[in-house]
Amino acid sequence: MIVMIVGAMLIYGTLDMPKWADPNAPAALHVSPRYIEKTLEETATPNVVTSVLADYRGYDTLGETSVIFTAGISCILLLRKKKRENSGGR
Amino acid sequence: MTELLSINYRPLLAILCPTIVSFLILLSGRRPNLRESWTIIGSILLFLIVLSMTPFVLREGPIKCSLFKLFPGIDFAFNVDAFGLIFATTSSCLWILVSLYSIGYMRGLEEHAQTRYYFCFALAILGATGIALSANLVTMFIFYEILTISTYPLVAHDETPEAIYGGHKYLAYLLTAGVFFLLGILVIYFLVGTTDFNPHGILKPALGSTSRLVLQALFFVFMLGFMKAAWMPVHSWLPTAMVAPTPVSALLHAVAVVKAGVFGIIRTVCYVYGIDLMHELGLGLALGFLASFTIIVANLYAIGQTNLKRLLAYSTINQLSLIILGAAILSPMAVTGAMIHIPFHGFMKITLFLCAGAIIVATGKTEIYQMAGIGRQMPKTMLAFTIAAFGMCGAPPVAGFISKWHFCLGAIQSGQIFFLLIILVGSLLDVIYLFPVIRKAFFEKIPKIELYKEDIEEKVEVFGSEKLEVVETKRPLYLFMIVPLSVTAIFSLILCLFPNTFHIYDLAQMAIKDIFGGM
Amino acid sequence: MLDFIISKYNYWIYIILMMMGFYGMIAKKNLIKKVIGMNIFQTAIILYFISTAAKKGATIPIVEHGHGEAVHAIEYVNPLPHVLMLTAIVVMVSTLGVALAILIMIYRRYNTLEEDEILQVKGK
Amino acid sequence: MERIISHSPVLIVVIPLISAFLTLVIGLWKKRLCYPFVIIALSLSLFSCIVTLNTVMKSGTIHYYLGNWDPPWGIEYVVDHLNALVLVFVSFISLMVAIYSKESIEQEIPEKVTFFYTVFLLQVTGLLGIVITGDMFNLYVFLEIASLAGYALIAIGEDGAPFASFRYVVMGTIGACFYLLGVGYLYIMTGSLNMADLTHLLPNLYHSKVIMVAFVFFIVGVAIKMALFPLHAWLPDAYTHAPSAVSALLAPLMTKVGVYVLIRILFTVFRPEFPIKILHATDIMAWFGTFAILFGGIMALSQTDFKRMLCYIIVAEIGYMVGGIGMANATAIKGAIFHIINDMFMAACLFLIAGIVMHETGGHDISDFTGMFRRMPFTAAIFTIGALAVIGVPPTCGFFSKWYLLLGGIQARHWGFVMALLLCTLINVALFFRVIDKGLYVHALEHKLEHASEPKELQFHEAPLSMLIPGFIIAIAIFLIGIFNQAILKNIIEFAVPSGL
Repeated sequence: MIVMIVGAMLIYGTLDMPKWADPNAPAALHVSPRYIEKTLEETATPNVVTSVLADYRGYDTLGETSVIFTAGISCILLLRKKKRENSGGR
Repeated sequence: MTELLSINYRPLLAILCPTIVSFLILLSGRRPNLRESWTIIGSILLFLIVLSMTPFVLREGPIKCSLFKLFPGIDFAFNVDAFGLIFATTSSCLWILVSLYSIGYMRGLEEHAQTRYYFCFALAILGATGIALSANLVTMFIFYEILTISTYPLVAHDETPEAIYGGHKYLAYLLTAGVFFLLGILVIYFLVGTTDFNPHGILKPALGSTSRLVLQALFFVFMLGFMKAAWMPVHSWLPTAMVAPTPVSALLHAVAVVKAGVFGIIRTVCYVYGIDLMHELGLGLALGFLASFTIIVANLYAIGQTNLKRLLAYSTINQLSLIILGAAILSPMAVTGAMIHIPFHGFMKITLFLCAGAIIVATGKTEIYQMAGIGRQMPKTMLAFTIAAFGMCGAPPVAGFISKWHFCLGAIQSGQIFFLLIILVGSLLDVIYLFPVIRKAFFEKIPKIELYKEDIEEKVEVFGSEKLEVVETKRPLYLFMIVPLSVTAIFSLILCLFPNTFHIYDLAQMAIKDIFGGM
Repeated sequence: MLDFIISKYNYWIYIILMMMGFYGMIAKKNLIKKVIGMNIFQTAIILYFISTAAKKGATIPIVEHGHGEAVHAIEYVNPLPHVLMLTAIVVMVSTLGVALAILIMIYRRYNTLEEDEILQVKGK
Repeated sequence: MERIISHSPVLIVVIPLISAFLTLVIGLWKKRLCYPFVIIALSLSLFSCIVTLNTVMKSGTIHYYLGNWDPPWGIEYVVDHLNALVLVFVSFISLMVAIYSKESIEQEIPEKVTFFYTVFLLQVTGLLGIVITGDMFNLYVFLEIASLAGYALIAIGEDGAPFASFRYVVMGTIGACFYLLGVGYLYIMTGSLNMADLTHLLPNLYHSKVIMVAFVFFIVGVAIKMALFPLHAWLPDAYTHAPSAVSALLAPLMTKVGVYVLIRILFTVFRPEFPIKILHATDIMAWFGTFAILFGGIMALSQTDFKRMLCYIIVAEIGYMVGGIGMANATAIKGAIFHIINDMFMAACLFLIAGIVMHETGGHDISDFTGMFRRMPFTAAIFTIGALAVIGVPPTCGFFSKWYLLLGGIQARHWGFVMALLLCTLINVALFFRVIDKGLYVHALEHKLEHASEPKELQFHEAPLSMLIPGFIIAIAIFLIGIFNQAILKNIIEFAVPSGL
């Protein structure tokens, strides 16, 4: 029921969206051209994805790394105790 | 330092005094003598501070002292005017006496948690003083809440299920009242942008923008906010709260808490709404009927009581409504009466309560029917009781006479004969329920069986005295109790002969002049 | 009409995918299935983002021209959503990891991964 | 020094992040050094928050471009009055909880101290990052850091914790994904991820269906994160079973940061007229707030577990804030922002107490408070202050924000909200005096126990200082914020209220 409502809303939202793969969609026009056109000049990296990932939005990537780190530490934090108990018990 | 002592900071000092004392009490909890001497010193100091402001206020008008801003247009401010001083003087003066008395009472009964008791007591006085001196509704609300919360542990002091029930009831009523009060303040702030007290009222400008009905409804929101005044039908917390130790009932439920309620009502009537607006909205009449209803019904209830303290509680309800009625009549004389009845009734009622407490400590008796012949056991106590009871009924030469006289004159002045009748009938009913107690105490003999079987045995245990004689001066501890209650009784007399003691009458006159202007 | 459908179909597909995941998360009683639903749900969002990047006739965003030549944005797909999704995938994996770690803890404690049974054990 | 100050915004986030890595290293080397190191790191972070706030108050909003890329291409940090204020208090509360956590962690999870502190710092990093960033996607990343750390921290709690935490994972992921979807919908229509940029781009698109759907997803996503009724179901379980230091960190901060994000999206990303005039979303929020207050209050009444009761109180408090935002006038929003801060302090205070009681008695039922005033008078005093603040007794800070919320409610003529607030005040009275009674009246109990000839220890048994001091500081802060509320409101919150209301 909730699923249906949410789905209907999402579809309703798509009605006003630009056509798929439209080169003139706003998403393609506002920010991204600069990435593509200036990437060589500004970052000397032909792969635009890399340049954005590591340079323009490098801070997101730092965040991403911390997420992985968090997850890793969390797993240790969660699973460590039992192991020790088990090994102690054996 | 000298600046701190200047007159402008006097109200601040008055607030700080009980605050500091309360913490000193808390710190010296392990040493009862030190703890209690803090209480006494603090109370005397507070009384002196309050008293020292009186000549200045009489000479040069209100002392204003603003500390910091609470909200735009509302400061945390004190404004010591004549009316506030009456209340402050009353409560601080009685604090001294009740502190002395508490020492006797609490030690006499070997009560537990005495540190908590004195701590909360000092905080309650802080609340009462703050209410008296505050300059606007919000400041008043703050102290009002302090008073409510700090008295809660006092009411439930015994920690028996009944006491805790009484405490809960007390808290439920009064905090609900606080919520209404807050709502009223908010609406007023929303309507006129200020909550400062003004002798001519502050709500006048709102009449243009809102309908009369809103203001009338607002008034009743305020009345609900002042449930502390125990008007009927929201009175029932007061008799229940009588489970508290007697000094608490005496100070808080005959003086500080309930008087804070009527004080608030008079403040609202005269300083927020203003006499003109009250007339215009016809609220005086409505309030008057409410008070009249309470007077009559409370008196009828009182007649049916057998527990002395509960009887006194209903008597309080009735007298409080008398004060409200005085304010509701809206004539200068009647409002004067209302104002001076606050201290007068305070002194008389506290005498009655202190006597009741002394009886409990000395004999353990709480019911009226047990009290036959007690006048011979405790002649001084019962003499004080009699004086105060006369005062309640409005008989000269006790203080109650003066204020009742003013009420009656006020009612005649404004031509409201109905209210005059109510006052007279009320006094008559006072006689009906108070005099049997006196008669029982002095003129009835103690039933022999009871005397030999129960009373004497108990007395042997508790007081080491075998004969049923004067018990009130047997132990030095009782001096702490007898002295205060004699003092209050004497004051009740003095206040009649010289109503201007502590400038109370002058202050009232001055407040009236402010409120009524040229009338 | 057909044009309309064609122009939107991949958005709709992602919605269908997402709703499957969402249903799995809400309605399934098995905790592992919930996690799987969660993953489908997240993947759908990735699909959505990536579709926003597409441009007709464009190629992957790796600049082929040498230095000095002008680069036209129209020739390459939008790189930004790709970047975002790289981050999002990592986040997703981390979430999955933590979720699985918690599941292991639950399993150790209750010896089951059925929600009903766990609630029964807890109720006791 | 000048240069450090100019970089203070980024230091706020980077300090805890770097020290999280370092904590792990230090912890593996010497376990004991972890705790002082965490304290130092958080103090530094707090210090840079204060420096930032100071700069903002002197010279207005700070824009900090990470990596020197201009927005909207790079990521920027925007610190205005609103988030500078929230930052200071978030870092302050974290520091307090960190100081406090020592004893309780050593008691509850002794063998994992190092990892605990690492995740703790990451949690703080996430929270601070959410607040400081000016980029929609960056916010999502930090949201996930905070959430992941939160899931893990909750799961290490007592018996029911992993299951509660799993529910939180499911709900939290839905919330985060909805948020991400909202970002995607905005992106497809505007092509930008920068908040300031979006503010300029969006007004032309206000009537687009995509934007409307995006808005709804933002709201729902954030509402899950901040546990707005009826999406609160994960909260009581999760915070009840979490270790006490964790619930003291998460309960005050996580939900409040959610409210902050809500304000940001509602009034910065979108202009105020969009949610208010075009969608009328605020009206709906006002009612949700009202119901949240009532529901939270009533549910809290029926709890016997103290922590659980606090959780439902938080649900109600969130209702205050959302309702205040829903009033959509300057007064109420001022109240809502002020209440964010106040509620941080009140909730922190009460959860600290819950932790102390648990530390001393081993449980967190209301019955564990028996005789508290006798056994641990200082704890009891702090508790009383916190309770009075939640009830809204002046001069504690709770009264003042309630005042603004009520005044705003009256201005908006939204009597339902006003009544709910007043009623909830009374419910809180009932709630807390039930606990205070338990703590206060021991003599009757002693009496009973004497008869049962089962003497119970009611001796002086105070908590360790490292737990008491943060409690004291917070309790004093509750008073100070109340008394100096005008200073805070005049100098900071006035500017934080969105223009155009």
